[in-house]
Amino acid sequence: MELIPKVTHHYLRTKKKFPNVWCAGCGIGIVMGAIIRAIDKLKLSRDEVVMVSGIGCSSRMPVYVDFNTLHTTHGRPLAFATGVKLAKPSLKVIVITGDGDALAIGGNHFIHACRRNIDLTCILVNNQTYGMTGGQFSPSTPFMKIGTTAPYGNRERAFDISKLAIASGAPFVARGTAYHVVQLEKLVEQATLKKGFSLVEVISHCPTLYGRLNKEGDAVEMLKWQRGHAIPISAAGKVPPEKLRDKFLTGVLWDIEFPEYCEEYDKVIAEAQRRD
Amino acid sequence: MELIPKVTHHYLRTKKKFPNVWCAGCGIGIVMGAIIRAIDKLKLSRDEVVMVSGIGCSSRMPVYVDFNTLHTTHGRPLAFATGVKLAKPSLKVIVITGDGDALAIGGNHFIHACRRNIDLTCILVNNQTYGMTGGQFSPSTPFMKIGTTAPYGNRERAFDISKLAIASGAPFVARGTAYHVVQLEKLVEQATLKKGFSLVEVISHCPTLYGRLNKEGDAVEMLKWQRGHAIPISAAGKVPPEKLRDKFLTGVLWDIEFPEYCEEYDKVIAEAQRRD
Amino acid sequence: MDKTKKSIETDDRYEIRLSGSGGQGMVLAGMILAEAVGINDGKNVVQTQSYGPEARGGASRSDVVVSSKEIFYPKTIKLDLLLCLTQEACDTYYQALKEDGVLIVDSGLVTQLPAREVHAFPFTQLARERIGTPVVANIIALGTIASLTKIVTKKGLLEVVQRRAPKGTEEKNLQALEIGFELARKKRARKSH
Amino acid sequence: MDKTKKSIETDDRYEIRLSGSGGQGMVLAGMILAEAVGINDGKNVVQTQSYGPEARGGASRSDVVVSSKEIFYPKTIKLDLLLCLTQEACDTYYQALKEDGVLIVDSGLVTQLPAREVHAFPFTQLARERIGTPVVANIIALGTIASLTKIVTKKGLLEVVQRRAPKGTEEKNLQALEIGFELARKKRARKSH
Amino acid sequence: MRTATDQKERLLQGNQACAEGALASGARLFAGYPITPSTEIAEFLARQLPKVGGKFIQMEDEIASIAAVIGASVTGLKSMTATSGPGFSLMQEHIGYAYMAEVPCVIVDVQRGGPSTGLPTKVAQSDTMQVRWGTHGDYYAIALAPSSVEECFELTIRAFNLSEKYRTPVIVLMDEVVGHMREKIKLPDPGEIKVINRMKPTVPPEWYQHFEINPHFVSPMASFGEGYRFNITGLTHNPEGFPTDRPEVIREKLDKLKNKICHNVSDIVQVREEFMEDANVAVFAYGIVARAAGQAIRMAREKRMRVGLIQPLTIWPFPDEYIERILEQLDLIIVAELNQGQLIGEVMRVVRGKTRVRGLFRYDSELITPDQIFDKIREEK
Amino acid sequence: MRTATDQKERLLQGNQACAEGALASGARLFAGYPITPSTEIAEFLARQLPKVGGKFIQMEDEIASIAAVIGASVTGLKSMTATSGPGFSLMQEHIGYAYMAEVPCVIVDVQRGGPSTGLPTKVAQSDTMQVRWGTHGDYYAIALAPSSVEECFELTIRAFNLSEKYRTPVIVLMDEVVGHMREKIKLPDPGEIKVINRMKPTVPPEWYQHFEINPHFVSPMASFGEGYRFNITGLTHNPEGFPTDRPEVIREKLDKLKNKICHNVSDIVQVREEFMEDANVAVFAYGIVARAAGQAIRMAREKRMRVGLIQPLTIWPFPDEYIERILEQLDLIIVAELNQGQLIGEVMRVVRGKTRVRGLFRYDSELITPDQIFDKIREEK
Amino acid sequence: MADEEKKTTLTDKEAEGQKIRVFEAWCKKCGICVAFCPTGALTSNEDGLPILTYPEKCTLCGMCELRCPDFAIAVKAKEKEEK
Amino acid sequence: MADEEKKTTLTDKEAEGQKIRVFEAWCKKCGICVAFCPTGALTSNEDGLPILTYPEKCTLCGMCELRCPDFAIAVKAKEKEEK
Ligand SMILES: Cc1ncc(C[n+]2csc(CCOP(=O)(O)OP(=O)(O)O)c2C)c(N)n1
Ligand SMILES: Cc1ncc(C[n+]2csc(CCOP(=O)(O)OP(=O)(O)O)c2C)c(N)n1
Ligand code: SF4
Ligand code: SF4
Ligand code: SF4
Ligand code: SF4
Ligand code: SF4
Ligand code: SF4
Ligand SMILES: [Mg+2]
Ligand SMILES: [Mg+2]
Repeated sequence: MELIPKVTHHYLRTKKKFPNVWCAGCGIGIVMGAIIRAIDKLKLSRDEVVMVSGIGCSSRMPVYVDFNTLHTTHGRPLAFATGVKLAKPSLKVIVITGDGDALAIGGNHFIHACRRNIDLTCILVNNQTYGMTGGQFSPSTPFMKIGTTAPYGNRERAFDISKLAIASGAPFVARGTAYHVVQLEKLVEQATLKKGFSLVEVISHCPTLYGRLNKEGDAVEMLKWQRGHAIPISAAGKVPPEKLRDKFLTGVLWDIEFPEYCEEYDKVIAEAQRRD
Repeated sequence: MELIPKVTHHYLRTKKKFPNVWCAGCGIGIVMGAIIRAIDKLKLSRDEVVMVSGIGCSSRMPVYVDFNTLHTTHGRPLAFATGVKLAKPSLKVIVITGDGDALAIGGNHFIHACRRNIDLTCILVNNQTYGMTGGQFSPSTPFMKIGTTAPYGNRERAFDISKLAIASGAPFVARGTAYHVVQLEKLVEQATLKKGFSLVEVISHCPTLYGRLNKEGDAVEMLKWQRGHAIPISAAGKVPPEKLRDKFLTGVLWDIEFPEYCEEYDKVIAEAQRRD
Repeated sequence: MDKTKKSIETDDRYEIRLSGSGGQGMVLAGMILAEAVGINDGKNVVQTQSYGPEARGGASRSDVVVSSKEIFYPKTIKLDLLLCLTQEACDTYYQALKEDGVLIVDSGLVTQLPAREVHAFPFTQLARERIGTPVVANIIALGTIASLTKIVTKKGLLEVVQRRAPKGTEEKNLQALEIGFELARKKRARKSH
Repeated sequence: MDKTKKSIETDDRYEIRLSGSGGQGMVLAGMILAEAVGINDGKNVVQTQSYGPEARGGASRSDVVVSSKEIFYPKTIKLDLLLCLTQEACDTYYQALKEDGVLIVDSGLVTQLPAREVHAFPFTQLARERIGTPVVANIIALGTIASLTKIVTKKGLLEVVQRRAPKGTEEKNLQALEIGFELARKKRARKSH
Repeated sequence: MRTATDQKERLLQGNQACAEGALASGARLFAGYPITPSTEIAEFLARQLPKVGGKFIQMEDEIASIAAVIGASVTGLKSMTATSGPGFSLMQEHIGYAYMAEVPCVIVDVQRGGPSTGLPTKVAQSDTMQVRWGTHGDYYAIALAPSSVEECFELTIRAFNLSEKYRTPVIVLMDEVVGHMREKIKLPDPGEIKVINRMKPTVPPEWYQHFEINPHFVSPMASFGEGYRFNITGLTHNPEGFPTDRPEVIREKLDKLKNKICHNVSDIVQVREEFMEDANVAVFAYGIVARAAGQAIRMAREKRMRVGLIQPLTIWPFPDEYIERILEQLDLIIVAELNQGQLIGEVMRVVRGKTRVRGLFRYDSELITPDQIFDKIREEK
Repeated sequence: MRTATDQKERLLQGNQACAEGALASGARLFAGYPITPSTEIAEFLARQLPKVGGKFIQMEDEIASIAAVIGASVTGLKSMTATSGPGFSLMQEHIGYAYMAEVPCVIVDVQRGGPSTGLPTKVAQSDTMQVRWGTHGDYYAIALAPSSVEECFELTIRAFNLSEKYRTPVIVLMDEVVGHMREKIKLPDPGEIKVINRMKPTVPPEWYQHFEINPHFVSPMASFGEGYRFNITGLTHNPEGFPTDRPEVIREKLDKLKNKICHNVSDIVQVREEFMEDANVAVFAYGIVARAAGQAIRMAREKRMRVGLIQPLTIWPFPDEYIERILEQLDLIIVAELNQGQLIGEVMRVVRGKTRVRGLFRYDSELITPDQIFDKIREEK
Repeated sequence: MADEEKKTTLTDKEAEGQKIRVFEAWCKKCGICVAFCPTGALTSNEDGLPILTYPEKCTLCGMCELRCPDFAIAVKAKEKEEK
Repeated sequence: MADEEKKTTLTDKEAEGQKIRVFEAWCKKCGICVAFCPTGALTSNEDGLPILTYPEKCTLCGMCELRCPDFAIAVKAKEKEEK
């Protein structure tokens, strides 16, 4: 057997689709690898996986993987995915979205998917910018960072995405990074196993735009930044608060139980038919 | 001088507009009275107040009051209000919205207005239903309650609206009830004074639809329920946790400082002109 | 191109309007009347209603067009029968009534009567006094209509009220209907005196 | 109905394509060329570019149409000059070149040359070796174009590069331009031998 | 309230008949957001769908509603939504997605007065042109317009059938009066109803192309989770469903979208006509206005005027061919609409000056009456 | 990168010229959401607006963008947004609100391939009809279409002027090539530019009606915070701005929306023509296609063919009158469009069979070339 | 103008000297004022209209006015009373 | 089919016996694999392409493969090595 990346290539639509469109060093490809490996580990059949995405660099992912793939409109993949899941609850529905896709135009679907608690696994690639359209600031761009539409520094605050998801009702919320790829794979695995809505926010990097505009260096530099700023939640207690200030926590941030929508709806069906 | 409601009538567009459209006992009119009295107390000139609303029973309020009034589309008053405020930051912009308006179709504008921290005062009349369209369940209808589109009981969870606002970045969040009308007036006053985005969630009642569908009695009964279930946040510490379970907190729930958007934008202007 | 209808005759329409305010059950009454006329009595029928600019409150009306032929235009044009449970409804709609049309009003609520023949009965008062709730005033009025005119059979109305009444309220509604039947009988009697 | 133009003559177009891949600065080169030709040399000019289906990466091209008359159609039809900084660009676009058109390639990156006269220079290598960064290969190529053809004046290019170069990079860019001017001079010299 | 299932004839609202039609067609998912005057469709299906194992979901807005409908349809369920003008406007981007991705689904627009919030409880026909041109880009719409409770039922079934047959969204264009009025209707037994389901692929998954180009312009459609692992996108794509920028592939795709409608107009277009054999004047009217026209032409016939009714049951594609055919015999076409003049432009386009075309427009929230039409006939003749 | 302000002539992109036009018209608020190929307009204004004390805001989506634009306009700022097909579709509900509430504002649609996400970086003209019919309800649109960088500048100014003059949204309908191409342009001195501002009320606040009915169909417009305390709503309203259900008031309102456009077509409609004096063949083309047509007609003239160009600078209202006037002299009109045939329907409607109308449509992401038009002329003549 | 309006709508000689006044045209008979009057001074008549049956109990606390959703009940200002 | 695909794209006799293989056609020369190789076994050539310059240092840890955004580098399976 020839030497190929052990797991991932079996899931790729290699025919004509590669090399992928992403810029050199972009984190999205790393995230894609982690997702594939998690699915492989879970021994899910490719036929039972549906990957749904919106529009954005990150949302280009479905094109490359050999699942049932649905590349939708900007901001709305969770709404499409809700229809997919309702129609066939036995399918594993994984939603790939970006910070712009999920939180700018798609913010409403995001909070409602959390609230409704329908069994979707949402992987949000947070590169702090609109990559696809050329580096405008996004709802996760930090205060005073530069975007092409914030030439004098962004005056809006970034969402704390995970906090927003928890407040909206999501029962499983995790955060990983493109750098911590082994941990990421595990988080995706856990999220996929979770019955109910699960979010994995992945801190990723866009060297071409965000990195360049904010002078944060190339992909390697940006990955080093991730390495230096991620604090595993397990270790958070041991870190002095002042050291936590500009850092972010990774790992499973929230994991509770709440009735899943499709299962609840089965009860509606039972009740309706009982009354009939 | 004849005997008329002391303050409110001076602010009403009495000509042809009364009696108002709301059903007998509906809480919206009570909320409107509290808002008017708060504005009167603040000695704001009617010319400098803009009241913006969406679509819904609650959003009918602007028609009745003699301010600058903008009755917009369903779910979007905060977005319209953002334009109003940006254009003339000296105006006091008060947004009236419903649980459906602000949280269903308008959820995205809601979380972004919180995040952006633009100086708007948002009064959200939470009657746990879509009143205007006839009693469908809303994103704040509790689990298993009845709506015309949830004849077998609502299987979705309600948002904790105030929690969502805080997680989205709102610096001032308060909760009141239609019953506690004196407190409500004060909360509206505080919210209006706050520099930045402020939310007052008002627990109100829709006897005609929600009350009837859920057998919760008439307006008087529903007001009694509010009286029995509101716990002032100041008293929350003294109440044993098991008694808090089905209750809700009232008062100022959150009050922090964060740079307001219009003021920040003035800095952008200064910076741009400096660089020029 | 598949569905061609050939009858030239226009319909022998009978147009009814039930009018009042939001909570008086005019739409429900219209539905019951239409179902009785259409399904039980076997005539053609179209029921429509008019919503105010507001979802609730304000005037409420429900129109029923009855014909033995096909009904084309579904709305009323000139009324054969008008029921008014509020003064406002009476003031607004009474011009739409044909010269020889039948006007029925709630005598307790409509006090300024137009200068024409009027059948006035205290529907709401009777509902309150004899059934214990004003909400069945609409059903009493339906009974009166059945008894004053030939447009709907009592049997039809009885069947529909039985079928449509929410569980547990059948008795009250049937009672109300009977009061309505009775009322007009008395009135007719009085008139023949 | 207010703006009527009367000239019948079609324009004496000269069509240029600068092609390469994403990071090679073809769009910027096109803008500089167009500005030099249009603003500094005073000719008419239209610059367009083609974006791939993806926002980034992949082929990149920038077209410049020059004329002393009014330019109607803004895109190139048949090229008078083609610059290719990648093999892929050369393969894709070389058919669009007129028979007597000028083909200029980066000799380090375009190795399989079409069977026709080609001006090949190691732009990228020179940029790396003599300026220390490959990013100015585009500017060297512009210099070469100015020197090989009469379509743009050196003066014009110099002025625009001076004006447009990001602060702190003026020196490097002017140096690159000079290298370009030089290159073609040598080549011409060689040819005349 | 119990439904009178024991009886054959029932008194149903147009909205309810539409919902019954959906159930009869096999629709098993409704995703929607309430809006007057369409809400009864949602309310009825919220109650009825679970009884047949189907699903109702109230989404956060109209954009999400049509998204969920599309998601469910590509996963194999017949799906629908219902709305009115403001919601229909919000759905435009996703309706375009459904055209592009060739997703069968049914969208009901119960028209009310516009523009904007307009007149939520009043009748209008002013979304007529929007149905054809509301989303960006080139596309070809199918829209059916009932004028009675019975037609609400029948045309909803037909909408699902056309949608499945041609893999395209189909609009049911109702109006406030049609949606809210109650009439008698005899619902057929399920066995009597012709239900069309999307064509399924017969090739093995490796050969399957979700957007195959074939002479019928309609590609067989596998659902997610059936072993075909294809890609769907709103980007312009090749037959396999992957984004393309090749001009010839782009053209082929857009031609397919056009041709599957335009080459099948004779299957799709239905016109109901009355007294047209010898008519020299025609009233052209759809939906609720056709009801007034039906009465008006009878009034005219009683006066021995040779007037007929053209009622397009299919609004889009526009019945060009029918009008061209009937043109010769006509001196006058009166186009009656509850708007400021929309379909009249289409009629004029087709008529090309060969016959007089006159409009009768009403947009003040009231219906056009039989008398108005009759007077217009007299006046223009 | 410094701008070459020291020079008179500049090389600008169409998008940038559009933004410069906005600044020159006095636009002081831009609210938008990025989308290819319009994004440069936002990026340019994000940098430039604060320099003149104006404001740029990036909203959470297109729906919010146009809402903020409307909010700012009623508060007195000249405001605009820019987008492309998908965003334009999302804006439809609020564009309808702006028509209903008579709010001046400018919306730029830089067209790309559709439907749906389509071809984000490729040229098309397939939103042409959407501009006219995209939102629900009856309304009358103004849309201007530039074909050069210079026209991008001029027509954006004209868009603001018409918008202010008629209290109505105005669409600038560009396309990817016009938006992205660079040409020389001499920006006039501010003093040379004719800027129109909305008419202000002259009556005292007690007499003021925000939606006054008057013979001009345009009501003077007070802004929020100026002492006039009026109500604005998307519900159909009376002259005071309060919701109404009175048929005659409703009709009056909708007539006003119609008449302020339809009674002023001669002021609004501009057609650029070339060689039409003696032409018996006309090429009808707008935007970037007019550029190819300009070349093609010159090719034809060189061959002594009497061909002219009709380039509508105003797409909506459609130049009915111009076409009717020129009709007599023409044997043939060739309508060239980057879509599957949209404006040709309008041309046919107006021509009413009096002249041959032929279409030349391209929708494969490439431009129509001068040769194609020339060949079509030869072929059809 | 607004003032003229109020006069025509609200002026009523009969109200003079009263502690409470109800505007029948606006009152929807919801019963809220009666239910939550702290002193029980108000009762409803058979139509549901509030009546100040026990004026002596009324403390002019104003709660009925504050809670009325229809601006249909007014309480005399306390100061005036004290004068 | 997918397997055929892989063969045509990836089979390479030269890779046999190597610990690491780079697919030049897919590699974008981002340098991530090199920068984060825990043992420094990899270096970049002048074009930026990763080269296993010190095969003896390579522990087959797999991190280069896991972090490559382009699926352009493969590490021999450890088990195989051990065989
Ligand atoms: C309705 C609509 N609006 C705007 C766009 C343009 N658009 C495409 S992707 C994108 C932002 C993507 O940002 P994000 O989701 O963070 O993805 P990234 O590219 O950063 O991975 C935008 C604004 C669009 N395609 N559709
Ligand atoms: C785009 C759009 N969708 C739907 C509607 C219909 N609609 C009007 S109000 C409303 C719900 C209002 O609920 P809420 O905001 O809670 O107000 P309430 O009536 O309960 O005070 C809905 C769904 C609309 N007007 N516009
Ligand atoms: S633009 Fe940024 S996010 Fe998009 S592919 Fe390039 S690096 Fe990745
Ligand atoms: S329906 Fe409910 S919310 Fe609306 S006015 Fe009536 S009681 Fe109030
Ligand atoms: S609270 Fe107001 S509306 Fe209700 S009964 Fe009392 S006075 Fe009347
Ligand atoms: S003022 Fe106070 S005490 Fe007097 S009637 Fe009103 S609520 Fe009762
Ligand atoms: S990480 Fe992958 S793409 Fe980057 S240099 Fe290494 S092999 Fe090449
Ligand atoms: S497998 Fe590990 S040690 Fe070997 S080259 Fe890759 S990263 Fe370095
Ligand atoms: Mg992003
Ligand atoms: Mg509500």
